[in-house]
Amino acid sequence: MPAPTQAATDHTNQTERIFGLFKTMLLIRAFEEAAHQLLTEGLVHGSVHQSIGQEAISVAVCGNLRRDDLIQSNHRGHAHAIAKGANPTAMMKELLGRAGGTNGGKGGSMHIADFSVGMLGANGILADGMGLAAGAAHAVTLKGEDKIVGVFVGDGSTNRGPFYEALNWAKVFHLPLLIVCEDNGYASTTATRGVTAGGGPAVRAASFDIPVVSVDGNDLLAMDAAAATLIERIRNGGGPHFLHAATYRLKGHVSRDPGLYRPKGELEARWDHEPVRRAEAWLAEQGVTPTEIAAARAAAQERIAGGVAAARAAPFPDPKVAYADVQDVGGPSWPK
Amino acid sequence: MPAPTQAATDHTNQTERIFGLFKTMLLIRAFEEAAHQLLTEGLVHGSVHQSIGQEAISVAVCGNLRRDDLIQSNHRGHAHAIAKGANPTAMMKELLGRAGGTNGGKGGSMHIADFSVGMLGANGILADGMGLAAGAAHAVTLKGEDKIVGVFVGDGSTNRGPFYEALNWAKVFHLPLLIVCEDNGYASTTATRGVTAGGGPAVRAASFDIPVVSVDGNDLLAMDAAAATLIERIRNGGGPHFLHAATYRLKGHVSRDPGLYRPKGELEARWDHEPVRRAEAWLAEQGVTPTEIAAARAAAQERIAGGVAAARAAPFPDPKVAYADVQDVGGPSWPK
Amino acid sequence: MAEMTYADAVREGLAEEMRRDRLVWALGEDLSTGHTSSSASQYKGLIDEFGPQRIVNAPISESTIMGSAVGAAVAGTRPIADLRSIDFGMCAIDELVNQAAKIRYMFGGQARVPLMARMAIGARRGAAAQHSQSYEAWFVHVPGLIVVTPATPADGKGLLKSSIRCDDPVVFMEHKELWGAKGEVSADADHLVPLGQARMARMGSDITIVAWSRMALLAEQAAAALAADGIDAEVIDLRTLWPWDREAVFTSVRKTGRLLVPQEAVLAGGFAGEVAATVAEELGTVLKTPIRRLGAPRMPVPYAPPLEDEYRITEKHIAGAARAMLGR
Amino acid sequence: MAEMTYADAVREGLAEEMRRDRLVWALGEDLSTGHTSSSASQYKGLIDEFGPQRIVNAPISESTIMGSAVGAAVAGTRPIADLRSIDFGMCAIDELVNQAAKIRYMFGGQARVPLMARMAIGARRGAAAQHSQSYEAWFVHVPGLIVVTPATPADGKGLLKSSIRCDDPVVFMEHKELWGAKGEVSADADHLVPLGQARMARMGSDITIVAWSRMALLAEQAAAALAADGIDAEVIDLRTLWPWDREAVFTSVRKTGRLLVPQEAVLAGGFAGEVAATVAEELGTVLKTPIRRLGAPRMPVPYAPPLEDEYRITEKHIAGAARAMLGR
Ligand SMILES: Cc1ncc(C[n+]2csc(CCOP(=O)(O)OP(=O)(O)O)c2C)c(N)n1
Ligand SMILES: Cc1ncc(C[n+]2csc(CCOP(=O)(O)OP(=O)(O)O)c2C)c(N)n1
Ligand SMILES: [Mg+2]
Ligand SMILES: [Mg+2]
Repeated sequence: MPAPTQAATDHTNQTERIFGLFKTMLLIRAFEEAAHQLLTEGLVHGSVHQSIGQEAISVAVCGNLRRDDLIQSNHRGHAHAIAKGANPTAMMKELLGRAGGTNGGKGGSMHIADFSVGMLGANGILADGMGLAAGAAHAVTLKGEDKIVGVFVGDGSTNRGPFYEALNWAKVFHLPLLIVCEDNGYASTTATRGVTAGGGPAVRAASFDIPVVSVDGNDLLAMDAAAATLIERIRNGGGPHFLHAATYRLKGHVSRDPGLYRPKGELEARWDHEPVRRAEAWLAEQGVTPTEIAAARAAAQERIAGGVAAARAAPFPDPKVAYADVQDVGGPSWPK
Repeated sequence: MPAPTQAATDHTNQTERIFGLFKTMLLIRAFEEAAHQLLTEGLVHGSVHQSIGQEAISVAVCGNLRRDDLIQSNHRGHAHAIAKGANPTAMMKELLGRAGGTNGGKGGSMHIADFSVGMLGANGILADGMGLAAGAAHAVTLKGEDKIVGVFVGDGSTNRGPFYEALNWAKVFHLPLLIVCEDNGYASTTATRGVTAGGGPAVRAASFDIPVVSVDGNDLLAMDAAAATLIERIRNGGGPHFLHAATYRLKGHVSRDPGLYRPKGELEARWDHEPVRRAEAWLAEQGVTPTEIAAARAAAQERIAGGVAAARAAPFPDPKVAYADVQDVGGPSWPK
Repeated sequence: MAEMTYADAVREGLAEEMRRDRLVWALGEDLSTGHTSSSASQYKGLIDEFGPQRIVNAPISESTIMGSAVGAAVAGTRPIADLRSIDFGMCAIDELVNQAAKIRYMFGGQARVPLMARMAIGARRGAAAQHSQSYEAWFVHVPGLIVVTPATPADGKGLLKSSIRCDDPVVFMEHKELWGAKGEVSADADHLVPLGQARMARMGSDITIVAWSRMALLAEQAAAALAADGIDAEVIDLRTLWPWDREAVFTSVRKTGRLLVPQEAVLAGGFAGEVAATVAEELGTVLKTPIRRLGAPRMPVPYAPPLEDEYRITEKHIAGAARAMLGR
Repeated sequence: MAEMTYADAVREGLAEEMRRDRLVWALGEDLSTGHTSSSASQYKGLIDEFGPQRIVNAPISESTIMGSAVGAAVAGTRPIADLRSIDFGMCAIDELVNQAAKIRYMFGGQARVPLMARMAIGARRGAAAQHSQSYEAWFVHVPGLIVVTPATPADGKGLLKSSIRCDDPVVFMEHKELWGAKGEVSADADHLVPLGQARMARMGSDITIVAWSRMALLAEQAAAALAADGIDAEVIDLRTLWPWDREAVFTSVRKTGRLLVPQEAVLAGGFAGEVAATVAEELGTVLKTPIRRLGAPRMPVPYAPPLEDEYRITEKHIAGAARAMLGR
C-alpha cells in the first residue's frame, strides 16, 4: 500500500492549515520545556516524559480527528492531549498536583485525561492502550456512532503481547481504529532495533491484513496527508488502519535522563531533522514571514507561561478529595 | 521458503522408518480411544483432549528429535508425550490418578510430563508453553548444550499475546526452537477462521523473520521430511523455525464433546484424509503386507490394553503424597 | 418463583438486563457456540435473541477480552467480560487491576468503568492445579473493585443483575460446581439483590459461621448436622466480599461470641483472614473462644481423588471445628 | 562489614552468586543499559563482568520475561526475572501463578523451578496509581511461592543470595524507596540470611509491632518515639512473608500481650490480616487488648502530595496506634 500524497488537497488553504498545526506544535514544545523546568524546581512530582521532537505526529493525527473522536494515549501523553484540545493550563495544574488539574490532582503527568475533548487518558502500562482503544471502538460500533478511535503506541511497546491481540481483535471485528506507532528508535534506555526481530511493527501489523502506511513522522505535511487519508478511510467503514511514524525523541526517556546510552553524535544529527524547524522552513517557503513565526512562537510561550503561573498559584486539592471517586459502593471513608 | 522434500534421504530405509513412525501413530490412536473409554466408565477424572486425526505431527516431530531434546506440550498432549517416548502405561495410570502415574497422580491428563524423555509437560494454559519453551531453549544455550527445543501450539492459541512475545524473543536471542503449530481449524467450539485476521499463524510468524514451512500435517511423509529439515537447521545454529501443520481433530474438543458446532458433512469428509489411513496406504504401496499392518495394530492395542489393565489395578497414591513437592521451605504439613 | 438451575438463573438474569439496556453485551471465548458442547452453557440461546454483536465470540485473547471491555465500558457501554474462570483470568490481571480498577480514580472521576469481569472459582473434580483455583481474596485487596460470590441460583441472578447495573467494575465469581445446582428464583425482572448485603442462611445462637460461594452451602449442611447434636449455629452467607456486610457479622458474633470462617481457597492469605482479623480488632473482647478459620492446605490442587480430598474443606470439617470450639 | 546502599548491597549479592554459579543469570528490560539513566541501577556494571548472555536486556515482554524464566529454570538454570515492579509484574501474573508456582507439584516432583521473580513494591513520591502498588499479600495466597520483603541493605543482600540458591520460585520484593538507604553489610560472600526467619529489630515488653519491608523501618522509628514516652515496644521485621516466622511472633505476643501490625499496602485483604488472624486463633486468650492493624485506605494511590499523604501510613500512625492500645 503506497503512502498517500493527495490527502490534503481538500483543504482550501494548505499553508493556513499547516500554520495552524505548527502553532499547536509550538504549544506542545513550550509545554514540555516548562514541564521539565518545573520538575527541576521540585514542583512536579514523579517524572515527566517529554515529546520534544515527536510533535508532528500528535498534531497531524489529532488535527484530522473530530473533537468527538476518541484517542487513547500512553505514558508519553502530553502532546496527544494538547493536540486533541486539552487545556494546557489545566494540564500544568495536574503536573503540579493542584486543584483544577485535568484529573483534579489525582493522576499527574502520566495519567492526564480530558474526556471533554475525547482524550481517554494517558496510561502508565505500556501497550494496554491498544486493548482499551479497541474496546472504545467496539463501543462506538455498538452505539451506532460514526466516531473513530485513535491509539498511540511506542515502538518498544509493540513487543508486548496485548499489541498483537488487539491488532487481531480490531481486524476481526472491523473496528474504526487508527493505530499510530510513534517509532522513535528507543524504549527507555534500550535501542529497540536490538530487541525487535524482523521488519518491526509495520510488517507485523500488516501480517494481520491491517493496511499499513509508513511515514516520516517528523515531516508535518506527510504526516498530515497520511493521517487525513487513513482517518477518512476508517470513517468510511474501512476498518482498522496502521500508521507507522518514524521519529526521534530529542530528550531523555524521562526529562531527567541524560541519554548516555545513545551513540555519540546521534542526538546532534537528529536535531537537524526535528519537525518544528522543518515545518518552519516549509512555511517560510510558502511566504509566512519571520515576524509571523516569531509571533506564533511568542504566543505559544505566553500561553504556557500563563498556565505555569496559574498552576503555581493554584491551591492543592483538599485532602478529602483522596477519598472520592474510588467506587460508589464500598469506597473508603474519611478520615482513614 | 519452499517446503523441503529431500530431508528423509539420509534414512537408509525410508519404508522401515515410516513404518516405525506409523506404529507410534497406532499407539497414540489406541491410547486415545482407551482414554475416552475409561472416561466414560468414570475412571478418568476431569476431561480428556484427544489427538485422534493429528497423530502424524507428533510422531514426525518427535521422531526427528533426540531423546535428550526437549519438548513443551499443551492441553492436547498425549500424542506429544507418547511420540517423545513416555511410557503409555505410566500415562494411563496418571489419567486414572494412580500411584506410578507419570506425575504420581498429581497432574492427570492435562499435565502429563516425563522429564526422563525430555517431555517438559502438558499445559492447561494456552500459549504459555511458548514462553516456557523459549526459556528452555535459552537454558540450553547458556549451558552450551546442543539440544533443541520443540513446542506445540494450537491454531486458536496463536491469538494469545504470549505467542507473539515468544516469537520475537526466540528470534532476537536466536534460540534453538522449533515451533509447531497444529492447525486443526478449531479452538474448542469456535472455528478459528472467524476469529483470526489475515493469513493466520504462518504469515504472522514470518513477520518476525522466522523461517516458516507449511505442511499437510496429515501427510506423515511430508511431515517427517519437513521436521527433519527444520530440526537439522536448528541444530546447526539456524535459530528458531516455524512449522505450520494443517490438520483436523476427528473427535470433540474434549472427548465428551459431540462437536455439534461443525458444519454438516465436514467430519465425515475429513475422515477420508486422516493420517493413519493415509500412511497405511503408502506403506501398502511400498509392499508392507496387510498381515504386517494388522500385526502392528494388534501390538499397539495390546500394549495399551496392558497399560489399561495395569492402571486399573494400580492403587491410588497415599493421601500424604498430596503434601509433598509443594516447596522445600514453607510447604504444607500433614494432616491439614 | 420458579425452581431452576444456577446456570438458568444467571442466564435469565443476563437476558433480562440485555433486554432492559441495549448497551449491555457480553464477550468471551465460545460464548455463542459453547453451549452445544461443554462450555459456556450459561449463555445458551442468547445468541439467537441478541445476535453476534452483543454475544461476542472472542478470539483466545484474555488480555484483550478484559482490556477491550475496559475501553468499551469507559466509552459508555456495559460489557460482561467472560474469562470463564479465574485460572484463565490470570492472563488478564493487568487489565483488571491496572486499568479497570484505577481509571475512575486516577482520571479524577471523569470516567466510569461499568464492566463485569466474570471469572468462576472453585475446584471441580479432577480439574487439577491449573483449573481449580479460588482467588476472590486478591480482588478485595484491589481498590476500585467490587467482589461478588453468589452461592444460590436466586443470588446468582439477583447479584448478576445488580452487578450489571453497577457503575463500577465488578468481579463476578460463580463457583464451577454450582451451575447445576437448583433453587427457587424470583421471576420478577426487577428483583435485585443489593451489593454488599449478606444473606442470613440460618439463625442460631451458639456460634457464627461466616462463609461465601459454595462453602456457604456446605456451612448450611454443617449447621444441620450440628443441630442434630444440639448445637445451634448461625450461618451467614456474605454473598459480596467487597464491600462485605460487617454489620451482619458483628451483630451475629456479638450474639454468639464465637466465629468460624471456612473457605474453599488456600487458608494462608485468604479472605477468611480479613474477616477474622476484623472481628478480632472490633470484637476481640466479646469472643468466648478464639476465632477459627478453615481453608485448604497451601498446596496446588492435585488431580487424583484421594489427593484432591486432602485439599478440600467439607461440611464435616466445618462441623468438627464448630464442635471443637464449643468443647463438644 | 561495610556501609553501603541497598542498591549496592543487592548488586554485590547478585554478582557474588553469579560468580559462584555460572547458571545464575538475570533478564529484564534495560538491565544492561539502564544504569546510565534512572532505571535498573541495581545492575550497574554487571554487564561488564558477566556479558550480555547473563545480563540479558529483554524486549518489553513481561509475559515472556517471566515465562521464559520459568522454562529456563525448569531446564536447569537459575534465572532472575526482573519485572522492575509489581505494577508491571501484573502483566506476568499468569506465568508466575499458573506455571512457576505449580510445575514442581503438578508434575509430581519431576521438575524444580529455581527462579527469582524480582518485583519491587511501594509508593514513591508522585508515582501515582499505576506505579505505587504493594501486592505482597497476593503471593502468600499462592502455594508453591516463597515471598521475601527485605527492609535493610544487609537483609537485601543476604536474602537475595538465599533466594537465588533456593530451588523453588521466590518472589523477591524490594521497596522502591529503599534502594538509596544505607546500612552495614557483611562482606562475606557466604553470608546468607535464611528464608523464613524474622529479624528482631528491637526488643521490648509492652507491645509487639510486626512489620516488613519499609514499614519495618518506620516501626523502628515509631518504637524510638514510644520509648521517649516510656513505652517499650518490641519490633519484629518478618523479612519473609512466606514462610513467615510464626514462632518469633508468638513468642513476642505471649510476652507483651499486645499486637500491632502496620503495613503500607491497602488494609483490606493485606498480609497484616493473615498475621492478625493467625494470632487471634492461636493466642486469642493471651491478648490483653484487641489486635490492631494499620494499612492504607482502600483507594488507588493518588498523585498530589496532600492526597498521597492520605494514603500513606507513617511512623506517627504507628506510634499513635500503639499509644491507644496502651491507653496512653
Ligand atoms: C508494561 C510496562 N513495562 C515496562 C514499563 C516501563 N517503561 C515505561 S516507558 C518504557 C519504554 C517505552 O518505549 P516505547 O514504547 O518505545 O515508547 P517511548 O518511551 O519511546 O515513547 C518502559 C520500559 C511500563 N511502563 N509498562
Ligand atoms: C489461556 C486459556 N484460555 C482458555 C482456555 C480454555 N481452552 C482450552 S483448550 C481451548 C481451545 C484451544 O484451541 P487450539 O489452540 O486451536 O488447540 P486445539 O484444542 O484445537 O488443539 C480453550 C479455549 C485455556 N485452557 N487457557
Ligand atoms: Mg520508543
Ligand atoms: Mg485448534
